[in-house]
Amino acid sequence: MQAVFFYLFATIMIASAGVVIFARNPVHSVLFLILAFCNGAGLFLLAGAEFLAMILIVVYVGAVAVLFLFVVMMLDVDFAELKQGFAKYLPVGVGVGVVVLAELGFVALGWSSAPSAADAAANPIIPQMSNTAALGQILYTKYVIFFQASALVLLTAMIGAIVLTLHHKPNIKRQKIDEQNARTRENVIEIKKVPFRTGV
Amino acid sequence: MFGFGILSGVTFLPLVGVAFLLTQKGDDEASLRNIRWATLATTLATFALSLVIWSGFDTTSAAFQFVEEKNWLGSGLVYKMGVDGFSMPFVLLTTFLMPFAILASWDSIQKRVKEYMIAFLVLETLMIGVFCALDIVLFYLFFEGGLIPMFLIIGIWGGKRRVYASFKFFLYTLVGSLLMLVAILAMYGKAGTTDITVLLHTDFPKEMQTWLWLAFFASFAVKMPMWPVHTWLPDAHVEAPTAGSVILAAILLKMGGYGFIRFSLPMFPDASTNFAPLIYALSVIAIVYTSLVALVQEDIKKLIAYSSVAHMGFVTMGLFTLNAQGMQGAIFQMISHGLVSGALFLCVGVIYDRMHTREISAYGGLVNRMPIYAFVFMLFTMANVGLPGTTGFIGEFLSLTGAFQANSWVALIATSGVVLSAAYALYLYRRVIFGVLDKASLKNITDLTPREIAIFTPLVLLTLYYGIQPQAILNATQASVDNLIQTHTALIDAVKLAAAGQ
Amino acid sequence: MIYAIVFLPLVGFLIAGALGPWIGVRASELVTTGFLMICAVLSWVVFFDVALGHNHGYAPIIGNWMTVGDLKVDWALRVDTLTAVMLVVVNTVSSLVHLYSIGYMHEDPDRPRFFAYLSLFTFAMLMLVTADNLVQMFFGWEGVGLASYLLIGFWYQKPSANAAAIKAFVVNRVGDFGFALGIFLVFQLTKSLGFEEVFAAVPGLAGKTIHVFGMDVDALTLATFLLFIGAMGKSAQFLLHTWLPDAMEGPTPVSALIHAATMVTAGVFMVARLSPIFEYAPATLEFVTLVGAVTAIFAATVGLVQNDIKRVIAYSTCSQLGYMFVAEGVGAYSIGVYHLFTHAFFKALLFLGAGSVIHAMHHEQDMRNMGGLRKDIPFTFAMMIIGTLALTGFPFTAGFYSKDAIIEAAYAASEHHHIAMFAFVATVAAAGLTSFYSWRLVFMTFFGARKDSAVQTDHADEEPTAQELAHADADQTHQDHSHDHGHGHDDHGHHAPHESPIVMLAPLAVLGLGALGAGIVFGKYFIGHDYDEFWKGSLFTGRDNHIIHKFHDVALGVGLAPTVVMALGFVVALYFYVLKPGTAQALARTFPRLYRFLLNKWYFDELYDFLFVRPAFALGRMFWKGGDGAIIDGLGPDGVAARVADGAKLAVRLQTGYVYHYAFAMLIGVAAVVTYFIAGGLR
Amino acid sequence: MPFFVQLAHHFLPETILAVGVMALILIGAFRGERGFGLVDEMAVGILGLALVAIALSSTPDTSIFDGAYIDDGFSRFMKALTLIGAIVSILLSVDWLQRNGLEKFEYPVLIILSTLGMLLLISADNLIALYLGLELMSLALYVMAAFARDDGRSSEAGLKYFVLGALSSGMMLYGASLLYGFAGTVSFAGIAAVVSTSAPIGVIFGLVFVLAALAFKMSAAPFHMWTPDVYQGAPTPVTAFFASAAKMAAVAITVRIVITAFPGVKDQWRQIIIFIAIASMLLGSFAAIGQENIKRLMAYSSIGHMGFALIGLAAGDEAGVRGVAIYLTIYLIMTLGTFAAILAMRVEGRYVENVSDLAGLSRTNGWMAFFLAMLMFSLAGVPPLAGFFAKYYVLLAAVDAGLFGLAVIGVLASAVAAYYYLRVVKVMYFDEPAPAFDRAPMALRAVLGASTLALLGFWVYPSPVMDAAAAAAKSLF
Amino acid sequence: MLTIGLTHYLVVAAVLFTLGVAGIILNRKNIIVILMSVELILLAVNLNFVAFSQSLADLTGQVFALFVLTVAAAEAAIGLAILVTFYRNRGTIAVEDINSLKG
Repeated sequence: MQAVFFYLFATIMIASAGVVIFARNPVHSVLFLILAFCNGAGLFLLAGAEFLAMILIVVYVGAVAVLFLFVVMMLDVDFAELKQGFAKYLPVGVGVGVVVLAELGFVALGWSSAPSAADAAANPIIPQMSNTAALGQILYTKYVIFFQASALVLLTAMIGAIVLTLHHKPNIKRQKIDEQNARTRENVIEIKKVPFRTGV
Repeated sequence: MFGFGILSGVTFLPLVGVAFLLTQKGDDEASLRNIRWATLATTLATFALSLVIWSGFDTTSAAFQFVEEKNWLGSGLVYKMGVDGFSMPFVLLTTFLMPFAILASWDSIQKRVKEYMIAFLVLETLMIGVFCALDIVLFYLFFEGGLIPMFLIIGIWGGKRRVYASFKFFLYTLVGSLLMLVAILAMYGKAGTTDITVLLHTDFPKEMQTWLWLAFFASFAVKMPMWPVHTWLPDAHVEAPTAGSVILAAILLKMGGYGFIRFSLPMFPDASTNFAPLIYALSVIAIVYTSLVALVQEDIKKLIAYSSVAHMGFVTMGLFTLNAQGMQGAIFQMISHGLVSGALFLCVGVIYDRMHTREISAYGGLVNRMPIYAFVFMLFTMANVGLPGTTGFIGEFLSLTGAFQANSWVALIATSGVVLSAAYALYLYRRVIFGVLDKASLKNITDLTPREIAIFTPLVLLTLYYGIQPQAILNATQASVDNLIQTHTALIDAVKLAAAGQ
Repeated sequence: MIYAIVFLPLVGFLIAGALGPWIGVRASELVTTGFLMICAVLSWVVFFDVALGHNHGYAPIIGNWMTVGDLKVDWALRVDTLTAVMLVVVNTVSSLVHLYSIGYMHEDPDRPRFFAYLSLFTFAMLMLVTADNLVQMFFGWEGVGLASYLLIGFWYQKPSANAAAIKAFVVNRVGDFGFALGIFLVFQLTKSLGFEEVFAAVPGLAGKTIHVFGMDVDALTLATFLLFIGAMGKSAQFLLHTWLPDAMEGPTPVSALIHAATMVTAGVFMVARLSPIFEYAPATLEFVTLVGAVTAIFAATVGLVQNDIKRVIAYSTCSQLGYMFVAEGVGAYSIGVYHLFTHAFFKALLFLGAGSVIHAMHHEQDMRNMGGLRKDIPFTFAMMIIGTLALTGFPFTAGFYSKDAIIEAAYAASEHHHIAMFAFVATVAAAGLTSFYSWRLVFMTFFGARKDSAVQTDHADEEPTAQELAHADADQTHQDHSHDHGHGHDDHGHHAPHESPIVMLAPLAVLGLGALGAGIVFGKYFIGHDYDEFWKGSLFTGRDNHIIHKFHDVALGVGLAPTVVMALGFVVALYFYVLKPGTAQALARTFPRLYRFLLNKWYFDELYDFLFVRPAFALGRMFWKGGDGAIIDGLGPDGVAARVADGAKLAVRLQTGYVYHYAFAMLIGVAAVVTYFIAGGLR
Repeated sequence: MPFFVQLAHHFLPETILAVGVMALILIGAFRGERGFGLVDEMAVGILGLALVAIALSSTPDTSIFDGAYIDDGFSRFMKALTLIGAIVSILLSVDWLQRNGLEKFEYPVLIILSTLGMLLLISADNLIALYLGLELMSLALYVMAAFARDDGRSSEAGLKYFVLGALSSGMMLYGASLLYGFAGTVSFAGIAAVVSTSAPIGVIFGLVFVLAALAFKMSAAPFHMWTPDVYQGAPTPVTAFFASAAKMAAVAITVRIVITAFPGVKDQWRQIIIFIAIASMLLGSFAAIGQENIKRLMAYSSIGHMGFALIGLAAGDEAGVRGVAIYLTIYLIMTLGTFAAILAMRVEGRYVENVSDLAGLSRTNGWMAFFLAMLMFSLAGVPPLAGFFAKYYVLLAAVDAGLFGLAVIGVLASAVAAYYYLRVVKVMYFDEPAPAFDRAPMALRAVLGASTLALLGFWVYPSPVMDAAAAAAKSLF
Repeated sequence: MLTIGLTHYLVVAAVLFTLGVAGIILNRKNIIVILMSVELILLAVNLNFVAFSQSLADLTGQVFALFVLTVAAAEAAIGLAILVTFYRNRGTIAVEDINSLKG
């Protein structure tokens, strides 16, 4: 049963990853990226990482992928055609890719962890504890400094995104409520007496 | 003060002059005069100080004298200075020639005088440092550092192709020196110190010696310059201002020869013996080849530059004979060449200042209007040719005597150089000095000014004096040379014994 | 005293040279000439003391020159009979030439310089003859070379003079090349260069072979051979003779002093001085004989057809030097030196006489433009006759004794010595030729019709003058040879020939006396009964060398032979140039090739030009443009720079600006390293 | 050790920066556009405070946070360099930012955040810390590269840097996962313990991927390709920051990881380092020839210099690490000096950045020409300038370790490199003058002068640097 | 084959990683796809971590993956921000057009 799901998730994930890369329409790419993430989450579940699986769905699908989609829509890019010269480098590129893949596969297929690896485990999985609780336990004690650091990373991202994209455009009419409330009749309206037949 | 000795004093004295020059501002005549006189005074003071050292120098000892040592940089590097019979003459040569270089630039340098003088004074410090350093890295520091001021001197105050020449000069010598740097590091790795006095007594394994020797050779051969890595020299000489050529020919070239005596020969005796045939071959090729090339030059400075290469061939040949005559002759030849070629470049500078061309064909018949100049030029031409009674003869004769004992073929071919040198030198002299003065541009050329006469007089006298009484210099180097030969012979014998034992 | 002799000329040189412009022309002349007069007198004193008296000679050391390892060289003044002879020759002729020059050069503005040079030369020559070691000898050797160079090129405005000066110096340097190598070899063999030490070591080295130049050779043979090359250069022997005729570009007194009486005999002197070495090298002696004989006959043949009055005498000098070497080659050093001694007088006489003629003709040197001068300049004519008689060996003149002795010695030696026989034949033949061309000179100059020297002879339809040919190859860059030899020609061109002033004629008279009497007076000392007492061992002869005694005993026919051919030569010359003028031209037209061959001096200049001068320039150009320019710079700095520039272009081209290329490069980098390790791991 | 004690004793500089940056953000947020000047000055103060904290700390080498983080001599040395780089970069930037309308308070904030990342990176003692430090540093750098957001080239630089940086992060993570999977731990010490007994190809894979990513950060060939484009496109003060502080951190972590985590596979990583070093030196030497843009020239120059620094690492021993430390110190000085000069290249209010704009500088501004010339000679490694000593010590270590080939290639490459440094000198001294530069602000002149004097005088009194570097190297072994 | 072990995960991750890298190199269309490729790479990495975590019974891998996810989100935000800036300046995000800096 586990095997069936594994193969199912893995196949769909890889297939959709392929579509992400080769789709001509970037919107399709984003949508297939979401599909790939969902299947990845499935694989996480199979491997016993429930919390991560949920995070993947919530953060990635829910936030990151949607952000991608938003940007794609916003920028309204064309369906770019492949340009000339691409084919010329394709064989080389594919060749190198195949070599890398073969090497990675070679490593993966022949994988064996060091005998001492399991003993070296710093945070052994305790079967009695739920995945989420166990992670939380570590994250807020042992790795709290990393937790803080990742907070700084997110802060940086925020500042960065703001400084790059926030435009204070001049001459935009905004509602300034406090100013509006502060207006009094006296300093807004001036009554002038205009004599007849002389104009203002 | 700070425990520094007189050698540091003489080395860094020019920098005091630099400090003064830095305070000088303005381009008016008065400050230019100040700058010139201050520079001259500095060089003269340096010379005087070097004479003080000379007066306290014990010529009978082969040991290093006036040694001073300071901890520096850590990890075995020390600030160590000292002179022995090999370096003393070069220190004197340097300090002696600098005032002439300054005087030669008196009127001919009109733009950026302050920078020019600073460059020369810095160069002087670095040159003296090369000859005084007793730490091999310190040596390298001075050795390479000299490239900077010379690069600027050629590049800023040089002739038309100065950019090409300065780059060629800099990069050519840099490549060679960098290989030497690797070798220095390897020596440090082996010996655990960069102190020359210790390295002199370090036995390097045979295989290693070969590589070290080659690396040092790469540097010194370029600096000498030996054939076939000499081609930077004609360009550099031609483009450099007169004083630059003088210093280049008289002192910078000697650093290569000094390096051979200081490092290659005593530190790598096996390799030196094995590579001696290579040196011989390159030397004799240099002598014949460059003499022939000199014969067909159209540019006065280029001709003299090529003749320098040929003369340096005698030096390398003499050094590797490893006998008293050859080595003493080679050292003497270096000193002599320093005086003579320096003087020859000054001679060229005299007419260049007047005519602003170095083309041989632009001259002719100068003797008609410049008899004193003709005499001076003749004297140095003859010294260049190696006429007995001048310094040129002593060096050539001794190095050839030594070479003959080491390898008769080498001496045979090298001796043919005396015929060729006569040919090109006299051919040059005839085309420049003799003949009818029929070029309109030369009609009003004037003879030597008192300043120029003042420049040449000491050079003339020394060239003749040391030609007749060379012993003053030979004595200074004798103890060191004998010591080197003895050590070398003992080492080689030991190796032979070991080989026989196996 | 010897210090005075040697250094007074130096002082003279310094005074005239350095102070000339200030003290004036006259003072310079007087100082130098006066000093030389003193030297000459002192030289005779030394001669009487050392050579004729009982002083065995001395060699005071002035100081150390250089000491390097085993090599120790001192400045010393060696005085023995041989030196004394040379002192007399040098200083006598030199003082006379100084005196003569006062008259000869009186039109020249640069006289202080001239006299300075003359004194410098004399000093160098004296250093040479008083040398006590090979290096000091070399010092003098090169010094006279320098002075010769300066004096030949004295009229520096003449391109031909400059060319000749350089030629003289360079050809001499070729000889010095051998000399220097010889010195090196001697030092290697004996570890010494002082004469006494070397001579002492030589007997122990006899027959020893050494390995030099990749061969095993007899040590002393090679050493002497190399030294002799030096002598050949200085004494203008066959193959290295080419500079001497051209050296006639110098003022005539110079020719008399340097290129006849003194410097050119330095080679002869050197062989005599080194006789203790040469005696142990029989093979070299044979070579010396051969070279001498060939030179004697060769120079004589060329002398036959020359038209320049000085060149005729120059070739004659060359030929006579050959004689001297023949004598030394057969072991008769004293005869060689004796001929040197006598030759100095009559050859100087001839040159100074010729100078007087040239002076009279306002610097015309071509004999074809002369004629019938005997009435205009009778004293010069008389002196020239005396010189000619002495040169040709007319009985009881100086030349008669010395020259005949050489011929007889050659014959006497021919029983051991194959080459000596050839030398005998050659010298006899040369004697005949000498007689012919000497008288030809006299007849062409002093007899026949007067020619107007002001009108330049149109040479167009004649043979080219030797001078033109000589210079055509001397230097490619100077093809304009003016016939305007010397100074003042234009000013005085239309005056009639006139006799020279007394300062010029007095030296002629003195030399004439010598040319007549030197033979009779000194013969017995040099080569006769008083041989041993005279030389006092300053010349060395081996145990088996009896030539000095044997040559007296040759057959009468041999003794008469030179006189007979001399007479024959005179008759032929008389017939050709006086009795039946035009014969010579007819003969030349009959044998045009031979004539041209001789006129062009056997084409030696052309040959050397082809063999050495042009190739040297061509090689120089090739090495410069091809070797330095194309190969060394092309493969070295410039080539590397170009390759670096290519590399830079490539590196820049890789930097395309495309992100995917950059990413690809990273991937390749990783893949390459990984593949390297996998391949390594699989291996 | 209690957490707060650890923070106070061993994490003080980082704490100062973290707290400081919060404060700055608040100030900036409240003061808005006007906040730049104050924030800028405070940023310098905060960084300076951190530097002081490092200088004053003399605690023994300690691992904190459960072995995730280490405070040792090496880290202190490198952190000091990094902080100096950051401080000077800020000083250099003020004038430029104001003249280009970029005086936003986010700039110093980003610099501090990035610097904080660098400090984390330098002290990282496990893979997670490494990753977080690297990302904190990089994310801020990406933004800074694109900081001139109205300049297309700046955006392009940021984009390129980001894309390739993300790829390199991915690679590093992949390698890290393999290392973790093999060793069962992410701590360097743990990895070292496991790897010293056996090192299958998978570990080498992991190592290669990690090193590739680090090489990318320090811009060593063949992972350097972003460098010239980003250096050229990014705002010049940012480039200065890239070339100074960022490199310090990247090299530091590279040294730390190979020395402390992989001593067992020294032969393998040494080959990788040698490969990268040679590629960098050659590329840096060749590609810079003919560059007209001086920032681009400096980019290639920095690639070559990184190759040189790696020579010391290739030696893999204490002397080698000392060499690297000295090299980086001197390189930092040279880089800051050079960028000070580049930032001073302003003609009539317009910034220029071509080599030809320097023409004849020796006559229009003699001192600046002299300083820049000395910097160039130092970069070329000509003695007696400090650049020579930098090369000397790494070469010394390499030769001692028997890496002659590497040393020879290194010196030959530096000879080629000398050409383009000389070209700058040539343009300044030999050519006819171009229009003179405007008077540079005080800060630039001070930095330029001080760095040149430091380089010129290095050989007179080098021992502070030498001793500190030696101590730093010692702590790794 | 039917028991799913570590190797299976590793192979899947390797394929996904390669696809991600290929996406960066081969994609010529627009830069967003490249960003997505980066996300794929990070997914592959996380897969690795999780698989190792399971295999070694050690939570560290999951913690690491958690940080990767966090940082990746931040990275995506910044990447897109830079992308938008670029688009504003150039009006394109085609990969081929990002080459004004080169040489």
